[in-house]
Amino acid sequence: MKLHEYQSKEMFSRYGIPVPRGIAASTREEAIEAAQNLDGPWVVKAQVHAGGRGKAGGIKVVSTHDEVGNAAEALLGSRLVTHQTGPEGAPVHKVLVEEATKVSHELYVALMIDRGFRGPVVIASASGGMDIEEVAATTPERILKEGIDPVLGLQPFQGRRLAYGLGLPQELIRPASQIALSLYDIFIDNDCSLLEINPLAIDEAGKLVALDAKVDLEDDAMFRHHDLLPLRDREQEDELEAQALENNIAYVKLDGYVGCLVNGAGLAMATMDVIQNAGARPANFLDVGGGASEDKVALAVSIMLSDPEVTQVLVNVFGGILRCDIAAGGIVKAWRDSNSQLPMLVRMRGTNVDEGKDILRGSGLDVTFADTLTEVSAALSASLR
Amino acid sequence: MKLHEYQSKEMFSRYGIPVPRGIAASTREEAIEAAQNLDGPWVVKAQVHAGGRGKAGGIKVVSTHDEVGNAAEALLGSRLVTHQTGPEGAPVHKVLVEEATKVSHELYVALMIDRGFRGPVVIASASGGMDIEEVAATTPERILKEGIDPVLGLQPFQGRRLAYGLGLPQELIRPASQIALSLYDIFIDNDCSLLEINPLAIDEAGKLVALDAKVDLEDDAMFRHHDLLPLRDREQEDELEAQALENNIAYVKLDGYVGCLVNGAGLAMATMDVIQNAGARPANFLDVGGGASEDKVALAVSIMLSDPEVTQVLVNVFGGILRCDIAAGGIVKAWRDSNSQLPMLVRMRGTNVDEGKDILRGSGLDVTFADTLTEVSAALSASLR
Amino acid sequence: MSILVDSNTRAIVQGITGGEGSFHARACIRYGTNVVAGVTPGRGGQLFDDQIPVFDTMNEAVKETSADTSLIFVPAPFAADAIAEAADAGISLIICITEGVPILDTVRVLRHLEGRPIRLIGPNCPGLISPGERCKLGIMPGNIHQPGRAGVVSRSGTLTYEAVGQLTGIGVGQSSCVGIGGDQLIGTSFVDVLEMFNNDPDTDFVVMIGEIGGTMEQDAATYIGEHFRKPIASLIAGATAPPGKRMGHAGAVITGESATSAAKTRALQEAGAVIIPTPADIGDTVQAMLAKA
Amino acid sequence: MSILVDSNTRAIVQGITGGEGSFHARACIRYGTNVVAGVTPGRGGQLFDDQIPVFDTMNEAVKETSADTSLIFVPAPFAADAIAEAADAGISLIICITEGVPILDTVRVLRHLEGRPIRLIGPNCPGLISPGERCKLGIMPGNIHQPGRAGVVSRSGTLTYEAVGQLTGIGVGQSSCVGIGGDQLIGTSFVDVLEMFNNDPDTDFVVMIGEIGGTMEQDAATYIGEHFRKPIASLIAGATAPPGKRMGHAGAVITGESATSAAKTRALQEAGAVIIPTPADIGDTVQAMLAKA
Repeated sequence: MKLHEYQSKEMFSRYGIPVPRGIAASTREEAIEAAQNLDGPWVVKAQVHAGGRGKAGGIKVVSTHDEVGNAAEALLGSRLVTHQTGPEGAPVHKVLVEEATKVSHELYVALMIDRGFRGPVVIASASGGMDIEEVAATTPERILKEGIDPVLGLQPFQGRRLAYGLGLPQELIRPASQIALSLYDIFIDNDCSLLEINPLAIDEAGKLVALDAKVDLEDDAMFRHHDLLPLRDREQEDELEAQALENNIAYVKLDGYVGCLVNGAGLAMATMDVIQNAGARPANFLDVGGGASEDKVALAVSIMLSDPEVTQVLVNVFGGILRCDIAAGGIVKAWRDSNSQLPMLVRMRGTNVDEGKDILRGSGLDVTFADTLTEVSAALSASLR
Repeated sequence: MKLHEYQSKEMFSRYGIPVPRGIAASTREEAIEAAQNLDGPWVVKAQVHAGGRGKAGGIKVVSTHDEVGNAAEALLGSRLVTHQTGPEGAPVHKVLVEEATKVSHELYVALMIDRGFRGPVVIASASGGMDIEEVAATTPERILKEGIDPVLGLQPFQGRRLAYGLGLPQELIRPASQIALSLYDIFIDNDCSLLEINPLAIDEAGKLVALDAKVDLEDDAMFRHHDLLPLRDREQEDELEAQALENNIAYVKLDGYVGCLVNGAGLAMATMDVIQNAGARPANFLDVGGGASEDKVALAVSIMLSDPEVTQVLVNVFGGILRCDIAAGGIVKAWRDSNSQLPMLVRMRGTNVDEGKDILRGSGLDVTFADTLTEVSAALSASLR
Repeated sequence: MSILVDSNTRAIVQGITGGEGSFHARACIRYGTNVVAGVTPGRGGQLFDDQIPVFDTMNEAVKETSADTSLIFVPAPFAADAIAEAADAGISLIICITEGVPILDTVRVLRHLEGRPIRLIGPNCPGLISPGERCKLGIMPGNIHQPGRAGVVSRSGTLTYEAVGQLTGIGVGQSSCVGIGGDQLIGTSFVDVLEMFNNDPDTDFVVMIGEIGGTMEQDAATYIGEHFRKPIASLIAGATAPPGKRMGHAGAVITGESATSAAKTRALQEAGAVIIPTPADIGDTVQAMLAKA
Repeated sequence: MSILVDSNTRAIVQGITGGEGSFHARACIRYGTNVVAGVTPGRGGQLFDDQIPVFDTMNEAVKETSADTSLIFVPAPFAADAIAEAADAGISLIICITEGVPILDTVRVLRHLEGRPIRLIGPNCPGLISPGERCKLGIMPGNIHQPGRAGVVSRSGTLTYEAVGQLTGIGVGQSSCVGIGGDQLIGTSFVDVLEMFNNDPDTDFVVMIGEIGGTMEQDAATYIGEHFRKPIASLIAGATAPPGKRMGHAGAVITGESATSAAKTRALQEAGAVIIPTPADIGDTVQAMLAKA
């Protein structure tokens, strides 16, 4: 679950990480009122769950109350398209009005789980404000990393080592170290999956301030953070993906046209690969999961069918925990509920495969069967001609 | 730093550990008012930093408001003498008025650092209400122990294992386990040195309730728990010991008459042993510490001299970090400030020993020198004749 | 013969009275696995299906049955506790099927186990099976397997079944099939399993099924290049997955160039693994590899 | 020869610019110890006493000086951090003089070091000295020591000086003297040091100074009875200490029968150690023991 910048900064602030003074606003009037309570010039920042807002026109620096109002008005209610959103963009329902910071230098700091280290790590770089992936690819020596032993938590010496490694002046060693320690506390207390400050600025007065703030919470741990649930902004999420997530279905919309329904994440990815190799394009990733009931399968199918780009469907079920007859029942139910006429290529194996095929055969739907992935591939290729 | 029962129970309550309803009172009137806000019968409990209150008459069960008042009045302002207080007793400035619990069974649970395990352990026993040292000595099989890996903290399975081990009925497994987990949270959050519930009762309704509560906080960690400092009750502490502690001097009053001033804890213990072996009795343990200044030595000496039982003094300084001349200067200063006429046996070795001896020799005080512990012993024996 | 488990394995099922736990415990028993006990707090003293004793704690269960292996089906919030309980009770092989374990729980429990002679498989894994030993400790359909000399190791569940299906389809049986799990952090890596297959006299060659996310396949490639002495065919799923999107598995997300299918495939190819071009070609590729060997 | 440190030891002083740190760093250097660097955050680039380079971090200090040992004088709230920093920088012998370290900090840092090839001495210890090697890493007065073949190990500071003073007084020099510290939890136990003395060809016999609190002396007694091959004389301080009162050292408190001086003395006697009856008799007892040996 992602937080907005303004929510992340509120959290940072509670943990003592310096952020610019700012107020979130939902209307032009609120934005102007916010500006009145802050010193100008101001930055008006679109609150969306996506990076790249600056280049996309989502961040505006203005110097009069009226300009704050205009900037807010222009952003609020619009959809911001950044390189991370896809062409449909993300809806802007809030802006963050902040006192503008005069920046003398930009750093990068983040906290995340590192697979190789098998635990949390702090990442920092003196190349702030840039795409960190790019920094890592082109100048990996500019990326500093501190692995954290969960027994001790992040230690002050590690914070200092990062601060010295970033080449900070002596008076910023302790504040920078303290920011890293606070990030770790936030990470642990709230079960985060990612914390990022990009950029962490040194302002003209030589103080550190988090100009941006990114907090991703781990979905798997939300059961112990009910207090954080109200921070969720569903409107930022793809509606189909969100609906799937709530029902424990893994669904990711892609830009192709072959809807696919699979049980198991690995097989679902493999199925997408088979579609692509056959010269077609998958419309989605969809893992209906192991212990799925007929209703859950039906829901998954209906989510898949809601995508207007889908022109044909591939079902690939390896019956194990999920029995083929259950899967078939769910599919038929969803097809009937949605009145779909789409053709369906079905490959079923495993538990109760015969019963499953019988149900589909008897359904009157436009079903073609394939026995192996090779046959699936051939059938898909044929359908393209 | 020790907490009173009522303070400990407030802390327990915040962490979800069930305690009887109760209110602390400082006067007869407050006690009666407390009783009016609680259901009777009531228990009136003297709040002192010492165990053994029951046998000492510090805990009274009463059934009318007037009796609550009488019990409170009798205790408040008195000094309660238990087997843990010494003959002078501990002053009672507060009583805890509680709803009396009808007990069907008494358990014991505690959390402490275990040297062998090199970490915190939970100790539990079905023999609650008894002296746990005695249980450990006579029926060690009745003591259950769970060592805690600080990486994980106390795990629910360990709580369950303790609960099953105590032979609790199924419906109490989870609540008992939860009490252990809460104790661990209290221990870690507040840097405790000991947590104890003795007894942890099963009441007539079959519910668990902490009838007594003991929280000892670790002095060395108080620097990060300023919020807990107001809970300190200095009147429960030996005044000299408290004064010493505040000045980083380790002082423990004993019941002999040879005051001793030593640098280093081990040497101070050894010096006490030498005194005893010579047939005399030490009046105190006193370690003036390593980096002591003249003023600190003087303060330590004045603390030692405040004890009216002291009839002679032994100084044993092995100069290292603490130079002998500094020690001598402090001793002379304290002697003069307190106008003491007591004779002093001095053994000095190490850094600046000659300067130190010169200072003492030139002071006009009643000083005898000894070079070795053997000579010290002989001189002490001689002084007894 | 096999790796990790065999016909002497004595297994406990943690969470045996739950929905998934009971279903799969039965399937394992039917397959031939020696399930000696179940553990569900509060159900101690009962018999599961009139035959398997259920205990309240792992300690008791291990003491009474001398079990050495545990299969965990408890819900995600309790999975780390279950793993720690198994470890503490003296279990040396812990297989955690549970999906959705909070990553910080996994961090802590992996640190807890560090340096101890305990192997954790998973979490979020299908488990493992040794067909020749009639020992299945997992959720895979037993009937698609057949005894043989292929080792299979995979990060996924159903895709492993697909792979096994294709192998069995061409008459290639399996020594052991291990699903190491789809989470970001897991107890046992590809390298760990490859080492075991390398040393197993009854495994002649290996099929390895990786996927996008992380760099575990690159570590495997390094190991294969330097130490692996047997033929190995490898498929990486997720060639068509877009960056930044989690493909079902918590660990299946492309966060940089090295996490892509292409990068992993390249590394494996350079290390000498035979590349399975598409998921449809698992059987054919293995057949060709064996023909050459 | 000696244990733990010798003339090749390359030492860093953490907290070298502080009051205690600078005082004792100078004393160690004067004694002959090879102090190659100091570390104080914010003082990097300076020279201590115009000769010893000071660094901001242990990493830099170790990289620049190839130090292997660290002596810690930082204030108690920062001691665990300093220990972890030394360990992380590759130091293999860490001596923490600092008194008053919160016990939970020690719990965590000991757990952090568990299973790693790093020895921690202390916290709250006087350090150690090997007179024949002119190497002193601690706060003991160097001039009371003389080179020789007695090993000394103790939980206390000044009482150790007393013991050493009596030994030197009768002409008995020391191979190494190790103060393991007075806290409840410490990195190195009596048994650890006794093992080293047992294996040190230049230590002929040992004087062990214990005190009330805990059962570490009983563990030592068990080790002595089963494995120790050299004469050993032992004193336990605190025979007159009352139960339940902390005698200065955090660890010197009688919490049960086994924590008493009598119980410890009995255990050591039964294990074959020569008992030093009172603190005045250390020299005499050792002399008698050597006469018999």
